[in-house]
Amino acid sequence: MTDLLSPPATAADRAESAPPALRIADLAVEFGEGDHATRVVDGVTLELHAGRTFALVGESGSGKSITASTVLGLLPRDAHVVSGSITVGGEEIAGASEARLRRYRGSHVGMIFQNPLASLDPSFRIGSQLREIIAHHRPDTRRPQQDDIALTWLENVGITDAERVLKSYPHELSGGMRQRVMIALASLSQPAVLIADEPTTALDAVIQKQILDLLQTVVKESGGALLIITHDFGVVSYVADDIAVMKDGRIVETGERRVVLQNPQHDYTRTLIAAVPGIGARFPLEAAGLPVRLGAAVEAGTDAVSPRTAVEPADAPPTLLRLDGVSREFHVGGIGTGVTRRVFRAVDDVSFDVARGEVFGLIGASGSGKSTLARVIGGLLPATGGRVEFDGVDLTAASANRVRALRPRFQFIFQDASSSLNPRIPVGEQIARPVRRFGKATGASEARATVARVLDLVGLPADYARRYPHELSGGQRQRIGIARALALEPELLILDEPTSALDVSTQATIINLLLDLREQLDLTYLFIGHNLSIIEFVCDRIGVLDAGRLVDLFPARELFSDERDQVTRTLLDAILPVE
Amino acid sequence: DQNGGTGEPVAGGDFVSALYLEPLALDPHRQGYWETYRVSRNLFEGLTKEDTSGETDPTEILPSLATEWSVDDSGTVWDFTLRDDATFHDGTPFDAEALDKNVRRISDESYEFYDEKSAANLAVWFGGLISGEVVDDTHYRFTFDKPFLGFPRILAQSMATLNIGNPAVWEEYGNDGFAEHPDGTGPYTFVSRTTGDRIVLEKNEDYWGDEPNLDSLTFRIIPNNQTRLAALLSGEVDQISYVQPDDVDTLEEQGFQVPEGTGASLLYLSFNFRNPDIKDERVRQALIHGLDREKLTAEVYNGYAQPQYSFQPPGNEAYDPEARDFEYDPEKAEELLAEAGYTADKPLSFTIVIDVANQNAAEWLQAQYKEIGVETEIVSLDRTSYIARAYSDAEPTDGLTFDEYGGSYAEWLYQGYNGLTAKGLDTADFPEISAALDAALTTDDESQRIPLWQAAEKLVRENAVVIPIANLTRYYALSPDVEGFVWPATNWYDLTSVWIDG
Amino acid sequence: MGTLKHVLLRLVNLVPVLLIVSVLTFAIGHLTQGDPIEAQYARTHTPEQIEAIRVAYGLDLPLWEQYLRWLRSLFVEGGGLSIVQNQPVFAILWPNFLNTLILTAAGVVVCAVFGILIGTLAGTGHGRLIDRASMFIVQVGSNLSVYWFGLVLIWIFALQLQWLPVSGMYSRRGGGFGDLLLHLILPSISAALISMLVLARFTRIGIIQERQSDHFRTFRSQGIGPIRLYGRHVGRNILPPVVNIIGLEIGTLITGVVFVESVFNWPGIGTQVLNAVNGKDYPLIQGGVVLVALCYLVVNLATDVTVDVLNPRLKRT
Amino acid sequence: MVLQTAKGEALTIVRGPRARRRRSSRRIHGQLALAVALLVLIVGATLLAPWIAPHDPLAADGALKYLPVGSPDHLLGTDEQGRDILSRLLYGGQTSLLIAIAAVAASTVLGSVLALIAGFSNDNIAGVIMRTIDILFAFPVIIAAVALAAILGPGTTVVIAAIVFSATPYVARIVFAEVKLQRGKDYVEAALSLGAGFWSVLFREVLPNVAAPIFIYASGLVGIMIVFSSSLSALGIGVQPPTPDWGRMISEGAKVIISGNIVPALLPGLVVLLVALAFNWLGDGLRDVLDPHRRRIRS
Ligand SMILES: Nc1ncnc2c1ncn2[C@@H]1O[C@H](COP(=O)(O)OP(=O)(O)OP(=O)(O)O)[C@@H](O)[C@H]1O
Ligand SMILES: Nc1ncnc2c1ncn2[C@@H]1O[C@H](COP(=O)(O)OP(=O)(O)OP(=O)(O)O)[C@@H](O)[C@H]1O
Ligand SMILES: [Mg+2]
Ligand SMILES: [Mg+2]
Ligand code: NI
Repeated sequence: MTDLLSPPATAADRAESAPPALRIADLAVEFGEGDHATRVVDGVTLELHAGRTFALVGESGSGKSITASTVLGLLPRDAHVVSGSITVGGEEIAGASEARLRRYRGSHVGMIFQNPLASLDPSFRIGSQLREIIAHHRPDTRRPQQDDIALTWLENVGITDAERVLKSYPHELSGGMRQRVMIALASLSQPAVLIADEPTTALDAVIQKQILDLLQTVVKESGGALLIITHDFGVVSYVADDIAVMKDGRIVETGERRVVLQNPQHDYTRTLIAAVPGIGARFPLEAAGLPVRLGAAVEAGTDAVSPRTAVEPADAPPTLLRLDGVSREFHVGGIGTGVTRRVFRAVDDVSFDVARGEVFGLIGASGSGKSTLARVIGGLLPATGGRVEFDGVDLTAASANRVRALRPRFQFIFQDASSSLNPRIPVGEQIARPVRRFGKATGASEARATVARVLDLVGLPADYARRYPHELSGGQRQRIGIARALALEPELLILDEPTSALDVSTQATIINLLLDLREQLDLTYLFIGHNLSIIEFVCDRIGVLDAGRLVDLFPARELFSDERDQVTRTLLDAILPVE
Repeated sequence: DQNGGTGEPVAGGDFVSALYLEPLALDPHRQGYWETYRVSRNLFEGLTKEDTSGETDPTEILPSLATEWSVDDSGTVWDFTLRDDATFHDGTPFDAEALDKNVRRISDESYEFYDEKSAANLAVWFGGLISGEVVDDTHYRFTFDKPFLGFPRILAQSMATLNIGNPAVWEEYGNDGFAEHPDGTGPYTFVSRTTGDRIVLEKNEDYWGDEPNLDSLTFRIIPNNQTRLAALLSGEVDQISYVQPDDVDTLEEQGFQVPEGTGASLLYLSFNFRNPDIKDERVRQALIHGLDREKLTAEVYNGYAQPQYSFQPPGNEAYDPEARDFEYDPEKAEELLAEAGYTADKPLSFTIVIDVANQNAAEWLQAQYKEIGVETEIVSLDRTSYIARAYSDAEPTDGLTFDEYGGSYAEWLYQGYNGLTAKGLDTADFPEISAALDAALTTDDESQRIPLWQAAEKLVRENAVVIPIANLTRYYALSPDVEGFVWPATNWYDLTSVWIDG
Repeated sequence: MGTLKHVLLRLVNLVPVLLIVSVLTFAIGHLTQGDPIEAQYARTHTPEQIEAIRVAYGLDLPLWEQYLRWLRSLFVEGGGLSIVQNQPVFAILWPNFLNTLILTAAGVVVCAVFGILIGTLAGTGHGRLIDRASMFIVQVGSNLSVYWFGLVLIWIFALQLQWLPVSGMYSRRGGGFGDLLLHLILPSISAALISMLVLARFTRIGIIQERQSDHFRTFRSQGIGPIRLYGRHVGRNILPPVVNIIGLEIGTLITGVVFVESVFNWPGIGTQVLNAVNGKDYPLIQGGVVLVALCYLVVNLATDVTVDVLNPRLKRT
Repeated sequence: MVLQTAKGEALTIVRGPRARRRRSSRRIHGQLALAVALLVLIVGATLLAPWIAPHDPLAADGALKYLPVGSPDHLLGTDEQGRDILSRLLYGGQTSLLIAIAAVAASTVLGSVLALIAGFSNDNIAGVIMRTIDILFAFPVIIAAVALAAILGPGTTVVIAAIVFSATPYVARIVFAEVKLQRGKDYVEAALSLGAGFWSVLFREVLPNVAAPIFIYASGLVGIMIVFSSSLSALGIGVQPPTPDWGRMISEGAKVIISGNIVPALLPGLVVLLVALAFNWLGDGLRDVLDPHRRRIRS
């Protein structure tokens, strides 16, 4: 292991003296076999050194996650390593036996998986799962000690009511909480190499920062290295020392962060960097009378429409969506759960209007009730109080058939794209079904054409229609979700963190697409997100939720105004600037 | 010597017999089925009994609880002298008073323990009882409304007859409770019963007659033929009843005893008189002519059965081994059918209804009748549905059903013939049979009794109202070390003389 | 609703369910042809005499009256008198019922132990020889006729090898727990055969699915060894379906053990009911069905509740 | 410092798991092919029985009982009535296969539909459905079978009805458990938000997700149910004689096992086993076909 006390050496020195903490060389991974084989990782080589943080960025679906899971021999069943070498602390572990790999797992190399929601065992309380891991790595500890360690680590990842969380089952926690538990679980053994696959996508800015600090502390303390896979250039700027850019299974560019970011060599890297939204990026564009679009897409020149200001109508647009004192309560606890039964208010008396053609942003800390509110609006969860009016119709009171008839007019894009897709149906069919159901396409071929068109809109090739959800990367699934909603050409689109799983260039494409569509079709969006730059960029007005209540509501322009609520300001302060 | 026994009887030992049917209630007046009687005769006795030593065929009637009996000239008044040394298992002596309570239980509605169920069961023979009187402690008199010369033999039967139970028991436990505490005068006393499993009896130390050899008798109920066989082969039981013809060779090869004999029983085919085709006597005759019973017994029963031509079974006091109905003659059969108007284009056709146990025979029969141009269809049913269909709900297309029964008493003919009425036989269609049966049943001339029954049987035969087919000749199997077992010409056997060697 | 309330509701539900079962049994028994008196007397008695016996047994009453009489007898007269045996139905059935429970319990043990064992071997060795071999055994086994299989077992183990007894629960001079166990071996294996293999299949599939799950991967990525992975995580997560299948199989064992009882002459309720069916002994059939149904329903309820309790996610609305 | 791709460096070639997997995948296809081939062969042979059977399946000859397998004129020997076992097997398949397939199909469809509806209805409807199923379940099979025989009259329909009666609740409970697992899933919610109606969610969204277990279960039932029909035959509720039928052959053959004549029951048992195996493989194969995880992307 690297000696913490030794003075920082140059990269070249290190390469000669100590073996790298992790070294992947010429790795190739394929899915399937024979003629059907698809190579998803191709000749990837990278090296992690103690005390440094390595960021792996790149296109969604470029093979980042696959590369990461190869390290510990945790590839999906139908994938296999074709060739390559993987050394940890100088020892070769590619092709090692399970028993040998097991000695490295967790203790030498820790891994935080991309989809944290299903990564905890649903049958055990959090406390029990954490204790198991603690006991495994530190067999000398007794239960009270283990509880202490678990509590400490939950607090480390910013969970305030750690006592309760320890007693909860995974499904009783919000997505962000589960992600943080997963981070605690993987970090508490303080491995020499920590691989974090998009560890903060589901988190708000405040927690995100805290987590990133934590991850770095962990590897610093263990004298190890951090490999972070991310789409967020704010994150890259904040933590990374080195960076590699992946596309189509290959590393197209790599080097020290500053060098690569400031002087990108490869075209793709340049496109990527151009697509990064910075805070306040919108206003110069507006001022210059340019269409409000992100990065590369602007250069490519969407033949879009006139500047945005032109579309803004003079008089107040009609209201499309009206929320009036909406509340949603959950019963939690009860017999058999070990927790006393109580009522929990996830959404508390929220009222606001959204005008036709408007983009309404909804932000707030993780667990503040954004998704719940969105689901209430989308008619997926009945409200326990208040009214939701869509185009004058009270959805909370309307009959099921009435609501169904309205369905094509308001659509929902789920936060967790993976589970909202039917695993047994090809994605194309999943897009086509509602299209045919609501008569948006008459024949089968017309439906196929629609599918191809919307896939193209979200930047996926038409033949992906035949794939099943599990054959897609996280970002690709997210895009299918978007395509499926768009295909219905709804008037109101509720987007629950639609781009958090996407790389910045794809994100840019999607955002620009949404903006184009809005202008062409006069769509209305309710946009939920954590990424404040994106929110500011696309939204006209922004609402801030805190513990289920709407605490702030303002035009996007006034994001930094002094009148902002304390909650909003905390979020703003945590924004990670992009270099 | 069919028992292969040479040594002297040995006292002691526990004997296990496997029955193929669950016996009914152990109540002397409510019993039915031979398997019940094979158990209960060890507990209860009648006034008379049949000779089970195998020496006589038909069996002789011997004294049991009565030492002698006589009938008056009218044939209606029977006097019995009772033994004075018999006691019930609980120690109460058997006397005319006890007998009287037995009689009143089944015939006297004024008796507190008059039992409707028993009365109905015994009505066949005791319906004509006018009175039963206690003459003195050891003498008892029955008076019937008509001459009833067959009475002593009827008294030695298993069901619908008057075996003697201990009145103290039903007076204490009630009529329904008797079966839980069966108590009689027999050589064994009741120990326990688990329905579906076993009945255990043990030696009655105070038995009035010859002391039995065996200490205890266990009757296990093993309805599955294969399991029963396996239980014998493995030594779990010493004896089984209802040996399957297919298993005889196996048993003998392994040294088990499968004594040869003829019980007083008969397999027969009953006609369904509700079928208009069958009503035609020529059709019935043709169906008898068309049946080769030699071949049937050889092929279906592996030769372990005797062809039967008379409705009185072997072992019956009125059985005539020479009796023949219509001999096997397929041409004659075809002729008769042609006469009755059946041709190759329009053949006689009907259904053979069987319960699942007789499938082989039915299939054989189907092939046989095909040879005389008769088309048959087989309907094979579970037992319940079979009984329902065979006895009360016959379809008009049903032709034949399989039955098995018989008794050693001549009066069986009357019962058997009555049984046919359940199949639509109208006794009015055969007045001369009814007359002949009546004459035999109520004759007051002892010397004419058997000839009269035989004459009646001849009429039954000639009118072709039933087709007797076979009598099984291998019915019981015993393990090699059982000695002294005799298969008499009746449907049960006596265990008091049996012993286990070694 | 909470779990407790739920259990209570289900318990209350038992009443109408049992009532329907009883009406059905009664209706089926009485609406189909034939009756016990005929079965017993048809060959010896004239129709008039038979009718007289029927009256003596109360079989001439209107159906509804017979039903009500019977319903009452369930509570006050031990299920009424068996027509054939002339004894209170439950007095006859109770010992048989206990015997069936003994056989069922043994069957469940065999089923659970071997089913889970085979399923685990196959599931953990998924795709390997052991998987294929176990699944082949499962497929062969589940397609054997219990009847045939039982007889073959008898032929081999009782007759040829003479290791085990053929039939019943006790030997001649029987008694003793060891004797009972010996008698239980063959019947319980036969009884459990199919259930065991069903369980093996589900266990296997459960394990395979769990192995592909994200949380399995999580703990694997932490270096947790296979014993803990399977023993704790996979085990706990497949527990609900396994319990569900076991419960289901207990139910089928209770209601369907009749063929095994017949082959091994196990004096259980199945044989008893079959006998009653053959003799059309209504009170006995009805009593048997009600007893078996009650037992099944209780097992079923217990299974459902257990599965619910095992599922931390379950929140009823 | 990160190295660029350095080809030819200590490369570890990992082969083991891949080779195994490839074999297993080929095995799956082989298995499916074998299953189909077997079924075609068996079904074909039974359909062609009138032409290819060497003897009349009903022709009994008392002189030729229990001929051993391999006898010159009777390849598979003769049964307890001296009938040719091979011919009986050939003819017997017609009834047995019809019964098993029809009954299993009916109970699978019925059970699955009930379970799907129960799984996605409100508590009351689900309660009624599941309690009805409990009633069917709680009823001892033989009683039901005897009653059905009494109501419908003996014959093939009773066997089918009895199988449906006993298998439907079983299928329903198993499918219900599967459906319950699907109930809370997000894709169901997504489908609802895309305007899918109740039936559409049930049959177009949920059904594909429970189809695999249903297939496996149903295919496993085929053999079990032929065997079950043999138990019914032993009770006298079954295919009517003289029609040959595998179930009846097994139950009749079982009557002579203890006396050492194992063949007459063994042969039909083996044929049923073969059919059952073929259906099992077919079920597994279908499962694999249905399982997107096993599908290869056609590029
Ligand atoms: N089971 C599978 N079968 C076939 N292809 C797969 C499978 N799983 C993933 N892939 C493909 O492998 C490629 C790499 O996937 P991977 O998950 O590594 O992407 P990623 O770089 O992590 O993307 P994202 O940023 O969207 O998470 C993708 O193109 C994906 O479609
Ligand atoms: N079905 C449920 N039962 C009980 N509590 C729930 C349920 N669904 C959500 N909650 C709780 O409601 C609160 C709000 O959850 P919600 O998913 O709306 O948060 P969010 O703002 O979308 O968070 P994130 O940014 O992490 O997605 C959380 O505390 C969560 O634990
Ligand atoms: Mg990824
Ligand atoms: Mg959310
Ligand atoms: Ni509740």
